[in-house]
Amino acid sequence: MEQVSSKKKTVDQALVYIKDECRLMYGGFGGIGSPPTLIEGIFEKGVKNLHLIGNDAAFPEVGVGRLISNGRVKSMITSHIGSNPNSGKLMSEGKLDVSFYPQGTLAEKIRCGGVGLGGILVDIGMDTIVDDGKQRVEVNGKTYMLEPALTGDVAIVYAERADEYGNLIYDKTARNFNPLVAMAADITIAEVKEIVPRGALNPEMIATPGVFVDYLVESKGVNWTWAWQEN
Amino acid sequence: MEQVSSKKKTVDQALVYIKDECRLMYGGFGGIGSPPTLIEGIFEKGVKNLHLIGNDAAFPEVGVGRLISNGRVKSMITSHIGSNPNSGKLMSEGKLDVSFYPQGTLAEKIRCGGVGLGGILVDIGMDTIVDDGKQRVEVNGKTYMLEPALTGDVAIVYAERADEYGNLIYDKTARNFNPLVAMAADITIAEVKEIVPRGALNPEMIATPGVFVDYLVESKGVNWTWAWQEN
Amino acid sequence: MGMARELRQRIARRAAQEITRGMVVNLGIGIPTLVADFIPADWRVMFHAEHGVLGTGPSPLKGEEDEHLCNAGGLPVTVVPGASYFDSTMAFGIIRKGLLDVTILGALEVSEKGDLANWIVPGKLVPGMGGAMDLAQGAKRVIVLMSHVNKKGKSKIVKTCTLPLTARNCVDLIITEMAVIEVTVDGLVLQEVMEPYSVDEVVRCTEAPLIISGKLKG
Amino acid sequence: MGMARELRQRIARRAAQEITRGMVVNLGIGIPTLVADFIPADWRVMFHAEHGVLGTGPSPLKGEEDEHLCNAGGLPVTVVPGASYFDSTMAFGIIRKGLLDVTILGALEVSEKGDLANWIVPGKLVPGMGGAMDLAQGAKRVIVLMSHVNKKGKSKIVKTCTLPLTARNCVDLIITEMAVIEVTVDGLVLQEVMEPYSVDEVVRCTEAPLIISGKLKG
Repeated sequence: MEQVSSKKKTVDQALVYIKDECRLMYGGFGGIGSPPTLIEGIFEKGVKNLHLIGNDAAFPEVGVGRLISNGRVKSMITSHIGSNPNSGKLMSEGKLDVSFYPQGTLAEKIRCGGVGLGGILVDIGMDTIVDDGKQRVEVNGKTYMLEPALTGDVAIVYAERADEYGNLIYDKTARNFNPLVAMAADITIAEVKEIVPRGALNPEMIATPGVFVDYLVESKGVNWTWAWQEN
Repeated sequence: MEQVSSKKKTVDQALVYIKDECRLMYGGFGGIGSPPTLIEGIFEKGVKNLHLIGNDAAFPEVGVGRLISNGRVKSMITSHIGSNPNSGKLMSEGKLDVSFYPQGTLAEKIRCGGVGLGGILVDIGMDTIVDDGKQRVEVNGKTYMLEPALTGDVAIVYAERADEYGNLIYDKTARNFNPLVAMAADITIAEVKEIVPRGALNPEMIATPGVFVDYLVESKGVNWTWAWQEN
Repeated sequence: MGMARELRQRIARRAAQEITRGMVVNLGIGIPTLVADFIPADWRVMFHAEHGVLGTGPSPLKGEEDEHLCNAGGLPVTVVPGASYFDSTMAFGIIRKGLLDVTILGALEVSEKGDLANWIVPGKLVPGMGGAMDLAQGAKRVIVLMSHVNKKGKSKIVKTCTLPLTARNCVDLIITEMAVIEVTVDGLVLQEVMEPYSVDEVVRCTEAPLIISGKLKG
Repeated sequence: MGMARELRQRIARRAAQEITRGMVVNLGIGIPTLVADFIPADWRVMFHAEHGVLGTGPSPLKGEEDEHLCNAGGLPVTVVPGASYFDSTMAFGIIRKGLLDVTILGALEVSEKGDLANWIVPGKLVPGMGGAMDLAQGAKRVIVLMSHVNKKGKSKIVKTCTLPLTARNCVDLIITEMAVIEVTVDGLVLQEVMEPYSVDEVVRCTEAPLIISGKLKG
């Protein structure tokens, strides 16, 4: 792949890859570390019937919550939707199909897709609802559930800094699922606070090597209000 | 676990945990990133019948190579022994039992043990020698080999800097298998160039959280000659 | 939970007594979050959060919040010296490897065998399990903080859970506004009774049979 | 391989023509390592090494070596702007995910179907596969650099490999001191003949049948 020129794109250029029915992976935990400018762009573009893969449904107007609240999402593979009541409502109305996984299992399934493995064996949730219909595998006398790898069409991530090769550094707890989804989709778009030249990042600090990143978009910052800011 | 006091130990104190027949995991790639002071200590202490788990056999007098060359190793789970002719000799004489895995598979098997998973599904080496007798699992119409997790009794790692909680930062290509084995054993001993107080490391740079590390030992530096230094 | 602030604080204060110096602890949302307030900073307890931090500290001053540094409930926190950041696979690797000394969680039901139900009320509340299954199954010790009875006055400590489980045989200790109950192989042992309740009142409000600890009889 | 320096250089120089600007490339030990010398720095080719670096650069000056910064063969290197360090799982994640544009490897045998044998001679040489299986199976394009015949004068380009395989159907291009041969669905296509050899000589030294490319006939 030609990776010499800068991967920097405008939001519109990057959004070309996100279409109706897209299997869209996203970083973020309760909206922390979700890419606000790309999500705003997806919303404005009118993309619909999205299949989201990521940790949670955030809050009604925070992170991917806004896409869910506005009926743009057809299905979710996730661990938690409790902080966005619209998700539960749409789910009970049959308008949103939700598949739940224990959070650690979801993270590993996505990583698996990102590093080219077929799946993992895990015992979290054995003999509970999440065990229904799962393939079981025995290893050294212990039984595990088989969890296949997850991949997506496009991953959107938020990073604090990128160089022009696409190397990414995250900020504090905004890292969460970002490095995982960044590896697991066919196309990875990183929204970044600051894009610097090659060589300007400490190579020891890079969490996502640039080879995983296809396009870089400059962030306009968060356009929502956090729950803790509301009083 | 009581983790308030410093984890700093003398080499002798740390070596108490490494006994004959120990399943010993180690970091390092051709000796780069292997802990020289701990290996010297194991050698001097006379530990024998070790079961090594790590990437390679290094060179005859470099890294774990010295332990192998001196007949202290009973078995190895590894990916490569070609740079240490003593390993091949001992193996063909029936004095060293070697199990080979593709390097990426070995790394993932160790990580698996480190993060409490049962195994992975991988297709590297399908229909070759390494496929012999492996359990096969089908996922979404594709066949994989099942590779169980690997764990050890003790892991020895080399890090550039640690704080007193045991948080570790590695240096360049000396990172390699170190963060993986650091997670995968019952006891992890880190040999470190520099031990600093809590709070002195950038928390974004920490590759191994201190919770995985039991003991810290100060490094006396490499006591071998690298191949490239020999002319 | 709609419990009075005073009662919530009391439960949290009691739970804090289960923590010792240097432990690695994960606090769930709700009453468990309050536990941190009762643990001295010089104990160097390392608080773990699922989204990738080990070593969170007190809330920041108003105006000094960092939107990228929050606890698992989404509220701003700080970090202590020795903290580290990592991605979610590492956060859950720490949990599954068994390196959490204690996790403190809320619950909808706990059975006499220590089964935990805390994530779903089918047909009503389906928030998803988040990290609850990983925590309940992975932590060395699971402490549940909850109201003793539900809004309808029914015991939440039951013979058998009626709600879908989070994990089996995982709970070690239950702390409510009425009592401290230990889960043992012999069954539930009533270890402490909170003011102003009596042993009889606790037994009456508890569906599961309780073994009365010797120290309460004497 | 015991091949003259001049020949090794020639093979490496030819292999470098297969690399284009910005590619992600992993070079094996031996002749493949030499390929880097023939690729201009301003092409910004990113060299990948299995032990955790993407973006290695030229050898350092004598006396400026860093014992923690070596290539997979253990020889000191430098890094270029845009390089990153990571652990071995990430290094192999990049390989298995199919993000290596090209890997250039040595070989003991290559079959007409592109099967590769390059890690073991049972009973004689058992060094282990290292990263060879991951690279051969994972890279988008596999180029083999080797001597055309072995020490006994026997063709290393064979109908069927006699040695245990590294991976099946993985080789795309073979470059030797005699020829450049492409592996296609129709079989091996002789694309170029090196000075001073003739097409006939190459065919005679090759066990597997060769299709002669049109451009060599004309």
